[in-house]
Amino acid sequence: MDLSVRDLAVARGGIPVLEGVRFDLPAGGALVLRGPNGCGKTTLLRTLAGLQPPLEGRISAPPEAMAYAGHADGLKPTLTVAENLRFWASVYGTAGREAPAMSAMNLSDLLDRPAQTLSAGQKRRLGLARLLVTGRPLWVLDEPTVSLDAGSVGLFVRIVRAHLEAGGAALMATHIDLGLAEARVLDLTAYRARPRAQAGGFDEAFA
Amino acid sequence: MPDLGAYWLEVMASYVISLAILATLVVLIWRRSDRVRRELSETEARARRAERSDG
Amino acid sequence: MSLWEYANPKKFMDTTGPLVPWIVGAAALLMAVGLIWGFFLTPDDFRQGSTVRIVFLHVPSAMMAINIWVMMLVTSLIWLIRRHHVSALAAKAAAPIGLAMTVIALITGGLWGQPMWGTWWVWDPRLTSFLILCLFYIGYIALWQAIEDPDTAADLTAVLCLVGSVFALMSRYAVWFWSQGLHQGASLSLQSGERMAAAYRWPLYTCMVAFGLLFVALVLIATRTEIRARRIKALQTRARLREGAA
Amino acid sequence: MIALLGRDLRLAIRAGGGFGLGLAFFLILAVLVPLGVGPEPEVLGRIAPGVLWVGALLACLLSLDRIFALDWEDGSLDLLATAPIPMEGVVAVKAAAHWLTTGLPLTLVAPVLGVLMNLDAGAYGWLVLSLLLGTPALSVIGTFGAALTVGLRRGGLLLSLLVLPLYVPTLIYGASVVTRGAEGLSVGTPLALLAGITLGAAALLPFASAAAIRINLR
Repeated sequence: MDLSVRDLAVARGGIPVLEGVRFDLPAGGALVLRGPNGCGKTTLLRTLAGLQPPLEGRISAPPEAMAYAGHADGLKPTLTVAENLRFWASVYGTAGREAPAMSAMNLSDLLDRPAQTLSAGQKRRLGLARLLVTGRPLWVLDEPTVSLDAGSVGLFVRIVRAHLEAGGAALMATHIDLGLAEARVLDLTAYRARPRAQAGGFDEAFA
Repeated sequence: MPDLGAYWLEVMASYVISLAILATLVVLIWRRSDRVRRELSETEARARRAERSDG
Repeated sequence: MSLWEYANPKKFMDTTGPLVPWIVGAAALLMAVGLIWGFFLTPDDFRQGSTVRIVFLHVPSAMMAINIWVMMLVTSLIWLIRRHHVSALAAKAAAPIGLAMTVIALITGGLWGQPMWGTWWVWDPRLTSFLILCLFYIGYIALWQAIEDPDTAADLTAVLCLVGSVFALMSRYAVWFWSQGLHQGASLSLQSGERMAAAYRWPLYTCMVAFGLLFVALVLIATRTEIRARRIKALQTRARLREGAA
Repeated sequence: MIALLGRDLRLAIRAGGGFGLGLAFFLILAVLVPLGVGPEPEVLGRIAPGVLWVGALLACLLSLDRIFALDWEDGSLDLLATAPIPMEGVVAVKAAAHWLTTGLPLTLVAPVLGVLMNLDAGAYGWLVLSLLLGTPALSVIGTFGAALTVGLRRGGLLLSLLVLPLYVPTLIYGASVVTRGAEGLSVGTPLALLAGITLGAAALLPFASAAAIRINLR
């Protein structure tokens, strides 16, 4: 179970943003994507998650292995914490994993609270609990620790470490230093896409 | 002018209105074509200048 | 050099560049000849009197209204399958012309039937299906305007065109059912063009070809404008990227 | 997918807005038309099938833009796209949820409003049958329109502009089933065509809607 990417190019709004991206993420490994805002971290993660077709290059990962978590947590405000998790458990066919996930992200006391009454940090923890519920080995996370306080970040790092030891893998785009020693770092500025044609001719992309 | 008989209004109206619609269509397309052509030459000139300055 | 070579924007611009003036000239000439021939030189029809002259506007525009939608359907399919920007932009350029043709067909159809029906508008199946086609065109153009990203817009409008064509076909037969079903309305068959006397047939054919050529000329100019507009957008974006990077 | 249906229905019930909007509009229409047209029973009776069908159609139209808007804003549409269920399934379930929360209640309420509109006695059965057969098509086509315009700022107006022409065949056949039923004429053809459109739309449109959603998620 490992993810390998060979000279991948991705575009945002038709304009190439990254090209030639290559890395491998073996089981038990973690990779943190670094780079200035707007360099294409989110675009790359969305392409890996399959939400967006790549311009060129190859992504090889075992089927049904990825769990994607974007900026928004995807929680239904009028549903309670338990109902949200039970829904995602039934979607991923992993019934019964809600309880361990809730206790792992210590949300057990918020069981029947509707999601709209949760604080940003609690919502984020519920979003990460959803990841546990999916039971997918490969986590693709976009800014997972945003709006988390220091204690929760520590909790998140412990969860990721446990996930890695259990043979999972994690690909994260984040700005802060997670203190995850075994995580390798990949700086995306090295793969910034050079503007293709000069001002004269124009190819299929008009530029 | 041919004798259009009782329904001259209908015949004239249909010709005048149809030709008016066609004329506005042609004018709109033609004017937009000119405007965009001018804008493109300006943008290309600016791009070439920018490329020369940092070339 | 397969046909798809022309889909490359640069090659398309180079090949159509010299052609446009000729096509525009031919279209203008034929339009003039056809309409003048039809309007001035044809005798009155014994049944319809002088209103028969309206046929030289109604039948060609009605035909073009349908043919343009079919052309948009084909270009949308080409865009979805071959991802050639030119065909998507050609569909976008053709839509307003199709709308204009539909409006002309509606107005001339109403005016032509006026002597028979005594009113300006009757829910005649043919006219009603053109009214529905008009709504399809407006929806298509509105969708193009509503989306910023050109590629997404091209994809979504192509899907709309495919689905819309199926429903337009169904609406046509629904309208025929709807008019026969309730009352035996004066469904004036506006197709009488085919059985026209020889005196009318040739000017009519001329007008048909003239309208066709006019469409080709206008859609070429409009598509070239769309390509240039896309090029401006792309150059401006790259300039912004360069300032960002510098 | 059943979980998604269950979730959407629970959301609709909890939000409460979903049910009321369509029904309220339908009731208002059935009250306003006689006030506008005048109280003569035979006039109302003749236009009742058309007014009831147009009312049901517009009531469906009202709640279309909320089908994907909520999931788009809170990010769950992205998560659903990366979930193991196919997007075609998600779209079909969304259409079913919309029908259950809007189409079905309208169909059940229609006879009551038929009384208001002095509908001919023989037509009530046909009214309910035609709405039962026709409203699913309205939901499936509406879901396609919602998929096209998800994420657009003022998508609501554009949505109705795109969807109305697509509703024409269903409206014509649906209304003519009721009108012919009232006059005792044979309703075989319009009924069959109405059912045909609904089945065809339910079978094919989810693929187009899923494609539109994938394009919009890019």
